[in-house]
Amino acid sequence: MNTAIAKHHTALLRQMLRIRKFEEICVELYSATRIRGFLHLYIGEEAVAVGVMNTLDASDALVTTYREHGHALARGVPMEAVMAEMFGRTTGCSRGRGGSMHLFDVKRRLYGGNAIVGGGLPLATGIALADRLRNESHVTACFFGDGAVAEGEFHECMNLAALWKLPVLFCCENNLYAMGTSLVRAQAQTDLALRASSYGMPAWAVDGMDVLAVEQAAQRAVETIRAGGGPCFLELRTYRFRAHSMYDSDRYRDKAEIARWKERDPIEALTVRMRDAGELTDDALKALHREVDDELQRAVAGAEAGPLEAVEDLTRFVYAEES
Amino acid sequence: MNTAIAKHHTALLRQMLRIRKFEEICVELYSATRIRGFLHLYIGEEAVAVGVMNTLDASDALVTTYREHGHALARGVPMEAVMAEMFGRTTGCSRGRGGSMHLFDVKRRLYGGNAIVGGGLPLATGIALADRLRNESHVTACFFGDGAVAEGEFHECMNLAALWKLPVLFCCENNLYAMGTSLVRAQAQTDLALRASSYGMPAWAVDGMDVLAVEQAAQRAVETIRAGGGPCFLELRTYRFRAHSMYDSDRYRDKAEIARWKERDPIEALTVRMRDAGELTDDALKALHREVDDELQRAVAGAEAGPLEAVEDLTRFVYAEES
Amino acid sequence: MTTTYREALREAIRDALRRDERVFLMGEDVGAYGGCFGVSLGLLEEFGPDRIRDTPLSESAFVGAGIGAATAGLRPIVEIMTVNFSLLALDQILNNAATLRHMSGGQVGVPLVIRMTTGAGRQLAAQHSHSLEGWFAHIPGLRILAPATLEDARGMLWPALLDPDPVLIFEHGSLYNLAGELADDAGPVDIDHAAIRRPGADVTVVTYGGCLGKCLDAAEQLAAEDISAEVIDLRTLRPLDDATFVESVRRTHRAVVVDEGWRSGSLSAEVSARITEQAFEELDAPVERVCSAEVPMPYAKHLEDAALPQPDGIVAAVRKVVSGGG
Amino acid sequence: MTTTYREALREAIRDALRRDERVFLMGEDVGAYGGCFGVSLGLLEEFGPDRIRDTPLSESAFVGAGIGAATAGLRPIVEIMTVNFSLLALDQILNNAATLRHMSGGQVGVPLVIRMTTGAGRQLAAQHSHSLEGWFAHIPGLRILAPATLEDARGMLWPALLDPDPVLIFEHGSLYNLAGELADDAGPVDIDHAAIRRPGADVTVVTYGGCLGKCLDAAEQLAAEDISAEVIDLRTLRPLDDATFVESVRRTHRAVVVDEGWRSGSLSAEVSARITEQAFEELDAPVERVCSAEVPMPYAKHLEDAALPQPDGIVAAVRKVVSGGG
Ligand SMILES: Cc1ncc(C[n+]2csc(CCOP(=O)(O)OP(=O)(O)O)c2C)c(N)n1
Ligand SMILES: Cc1ncc(C[n+]2csc(CCOP(=O)(O)OP(=O)(O)O)c2C)c(N)n1
Ligand SMILES: [Mg+2]
Ligand SMILES: [Mg+2]
Repeated sequence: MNTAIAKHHTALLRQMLRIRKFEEICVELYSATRIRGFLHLYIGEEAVAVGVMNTLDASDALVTTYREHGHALARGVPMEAVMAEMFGRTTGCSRGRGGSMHLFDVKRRLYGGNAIVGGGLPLATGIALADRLRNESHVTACFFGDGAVAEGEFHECMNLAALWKLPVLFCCENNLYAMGTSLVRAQAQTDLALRASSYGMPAWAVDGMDVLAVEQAAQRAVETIRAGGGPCFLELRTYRFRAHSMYDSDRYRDKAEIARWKERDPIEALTVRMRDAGELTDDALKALHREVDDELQRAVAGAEAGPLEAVEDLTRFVYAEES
Repeated sequence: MNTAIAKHHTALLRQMLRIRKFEEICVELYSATRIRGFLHLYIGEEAVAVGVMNTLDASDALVTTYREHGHALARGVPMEAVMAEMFGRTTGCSRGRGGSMHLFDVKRRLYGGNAIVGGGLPLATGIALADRLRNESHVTACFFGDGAVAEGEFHECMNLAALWKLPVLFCCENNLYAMGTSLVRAQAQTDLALRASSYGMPAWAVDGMDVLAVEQAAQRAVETIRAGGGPCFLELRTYRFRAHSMYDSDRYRDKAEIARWKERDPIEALTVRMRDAGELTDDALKALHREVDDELQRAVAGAEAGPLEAVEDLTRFVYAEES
Repeated sequence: MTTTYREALREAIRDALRRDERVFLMGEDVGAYGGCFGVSLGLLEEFGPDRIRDTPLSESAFVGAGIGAATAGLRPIVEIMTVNFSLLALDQILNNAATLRHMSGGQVGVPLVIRMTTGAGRQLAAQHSHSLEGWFAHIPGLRILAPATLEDARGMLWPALLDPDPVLIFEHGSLYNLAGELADDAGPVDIDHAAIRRPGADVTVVTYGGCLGKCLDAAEQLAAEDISAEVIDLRTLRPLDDATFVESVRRTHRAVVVDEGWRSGSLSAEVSARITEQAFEELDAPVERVCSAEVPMPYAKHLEDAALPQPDGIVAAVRKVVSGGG
Repeated sequence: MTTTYREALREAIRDALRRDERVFLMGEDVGAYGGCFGVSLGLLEEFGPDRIRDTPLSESAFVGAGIGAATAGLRPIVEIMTVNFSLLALDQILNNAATLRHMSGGQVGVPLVIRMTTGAGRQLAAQHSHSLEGWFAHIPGLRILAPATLEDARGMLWPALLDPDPVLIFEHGSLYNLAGELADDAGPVDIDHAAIRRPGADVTVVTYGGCLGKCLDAAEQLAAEDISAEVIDLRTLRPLDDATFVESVRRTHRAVVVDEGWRSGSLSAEVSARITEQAFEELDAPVERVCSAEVPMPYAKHLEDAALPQPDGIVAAVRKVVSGGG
């Protein structure tokens, strides 16, 4: 057993567990109507956020979608700030104005949580353009779903980023469905990496259930980008274990298909691998769970105790305030 | 000499000449401020419209752009109706409401003249969808420029048409420029046929200065489509000999480049070929010119004599009228 | 028959699909998913994938395809999941659907119906809470409908499909679960006129869509104070039936307009301007407006509630115009 | 110094590029072509392709990229060739530029300037003649400017770039060739207030942008009839400086609003509603509006002229309010 590797794997496992458990609590809180709005769960897809995020520097930027609890947590946004956002508190990472779909943390260069499918791609392209114009070597990672590939904005941004050789890492989370629409019913050509490479940028598909594979692919892409090679595209093949949102009765997917994918649970997979390599004892795993549970408990308690914005302040943050 | 072939070539030549001479007169009329608005000339690109149109049936549909005098004339819209439109007369093919950029003739299934780059593609897709749903074997030919390929609507429509196997013939008139922006400065990947094939549809590039090559390629595409093979894409490599519009001083193109392309004038090329094959005598050519000149003269005179809409009728055709 | 707004909409679609084979429904998740708000549940099974057509996430293309199919003789019902995404199709709606007839000198008609959900109230935050129906009502060439009752949910679609021009139907998201009685033979309704939903003598409250219920609540409260409010449901936002509300104001001499759009430039401004233009001499007080605060919708519930028109605010506005004037 | 509106805009851009290295200009044909209306002619040679950045035909992407670059600390000037194509970027403008600050609880600012040509009058027909600046003024989070004079063409850009929020500048297509004198040291102007372009006592004419000249012509004609019209140029369409026009109406007791937008739901309705709300007791006649006919713009010149506000119509409306009231 290589201790450095074991430590690294443990860190990945911890991140995935934090996301998984955070969302499991969210489901409870939502069912109890303590948090509201739309709630899109990332359960099953944790390896994607964790694997990619681990390859980014603190000065790299991040743009994501409404299904972004995992990205925010993996990026280092404190769990309590994310949870407080769900509770609509001023201590939330978007001050309670954004909710689950709009997690922001500009200090960590997290530019949101965008709830218009495809809407984050131009933003990411522009952030990368700014970095390029200032001769900074940051990467902007942009997450979006397979559904976004059909949108015109996807096309325009792929071309723009490739044409201008902008430092964008396009991370397409291909979970095979856009709400109830499966990829084969949405795309004439379902090999999304192939599609991306038609813009003249390096693109490859990755097993999104294997956090180490994701990490390795992202590492390679980030290096290419940082070296000035222009944008890269990763098609991360994954699956959401839950319905699209809390409103979805999930009638459009085959139970057997869901079961098959659950066998490939990324957390399970890494756990087994670490056990097999002697990197994880039962006790260590238990301790990890306890640690995450503690963090969660504190987060929920802290979040719920957070203050609500005064109603008089309703129209703040429409325009900048005098400084 | 094969008489049938000679006749066919003569017909193609006549169509190209009609378009060329029509537009040369337009330039004069525009300079004399007798016609106004935007005027986009097709001079140099005549082989594209004539070659494609010749393969369509009367029941096939057509959607085009603001650079569409050639398409309208080749489609059979009477020259006087097109000219009257430029003069803003009620005898114009769009009753003087549309002008140069919006030539319509629904009897001939010409659904306009669309002046939003890319804006005609969804229309064409929808017309084809209607034909498909009614089990009709018509083809919808959709013309657009190389510039349109960068627009999101291009992408969405390529995917939709391919996904639903709609009978659309996408005709991309690649004249290497979108206004002052050359293709290499607009597209990360300049092989547009290759780009189109990434949607999983047959796509090929054609010499757009050779009317016979265009015709042959279009024929093959139309047959594929009519046989239920779904959409096809033709990249028609051509060049506009004039500026983008009458407002353009054409500073962004190299004079030598323009001269090189002019050597490949499609009308010249066919003329030479026919002469070489003994299909065209000097007298016949002169007669052809005279014939077209006569048609033009009648068209201008007739157009200018057409009535203007009564000002009281300004708000007609916003909504349907009681019938 | 007890039914819901959602079911009434579904019944209207089913009825149209049965009556006219040129009709089909197209949009994101209208088929396998049953519609993101469940409106089209079961229709795929009944009518098949050609007529209940799931689309990729390509708002501009499928709205434009609806326009094309309509010009070519079909009668598409295009569903845009919510008004928030309609911006992606606005070029097609404004530059094609609304202009083709005119540009072609009357040759091309676009007999298309576009349905979409509108409005706030479910904590969906800034990108999912727009009320832009009044904004769309600015565009010549379109007809804009806002069903606020079960009858209208059931009855507006068929006349919309008969309309030779494009019609946009805005369904307020808070109404889908609205339940009530609907006549068994409920069918097409008039789509030209506003309706007086509650007659009254002291003040005219003009509203539509998701705010109708709030206005009726406010009218109820006001009745307890002996203020008799007439509540008018515009129903059709373009062309505006100003005759109905102006006639009412001539009787009541006072008006309050209630509109979920952001105040500046909302439909309420047009209604206010028309009342003043046409009934200036009969007005005892300036027209008041109750609208949404000018803020992208915040997520937190108490802030969202504060941003939207509420019965209390409507009551206060009515009290103001009633006490204000002669 | 004699100059044109076009040159004044160019000088403003050049000045901004020199003053602040974070500023760059991006849009279709702003570089090699010199701008589709020649505004940026010569700037590519002076500042190079990084700062005078030609884009592909991808309105949504490059407007969105401008938003992204602004959030990341640059100061982009994005040119959309004309307002007619801005619909393709409306999702980015409304759902991102206008909401990011709010959704993020104040963390993200979008110090972006978007310039575009607006308006009709050159026989460009239904898809190339929109006047949608008043429509954009409905959106909270944006500032909307409409320079109607050489001073404003020269002076609005710099304060717009200093604004920490997104600013849209609408340049009327008929103004580019407007020529006149501009002070050699002309520089930044105030972008918060409306301006009285011609003082008067009998009626307040409120307008902006491409209609200002027509209103001044009308005022001149009216002076010959001894009617003294005060002409107010709104300049900033959002936030509306209602104090200036309401104060004027309190003096003149009559108002006419002139707006190139289609009448229903145009900015003129908001101006009319605000005047009535704030100066009802002082109004001697209902506010009149002179707007564009509700028709997609026809190509034929005589029809286009008839569709647009013209001095004669303005004169007639003023006569009506002046003769109408007490
Ligand atoms: C432009 C737009 N259209 C429709 C929606 C509604 N919607 C929200 S999520 C979603 C599915 C997106 O699927 P995908 O991109 O694959 O992401 P996933 O949810 O699978 O992570 C849809 C249709 C939206 N938010 N934005
Ligand atoms: C959406 C949109 N953006 C910009 C314009 C302005 N414009 C008109 S034609 C044109 C160039 C189009 O080039 P291309 O598609 O190659 O066609 P071509 O003119 O070369 O035939 C541009 C930018 C427009 N009409 N529509
Ligand atoms: Mg997906
Ligand atoms: Mg071109």
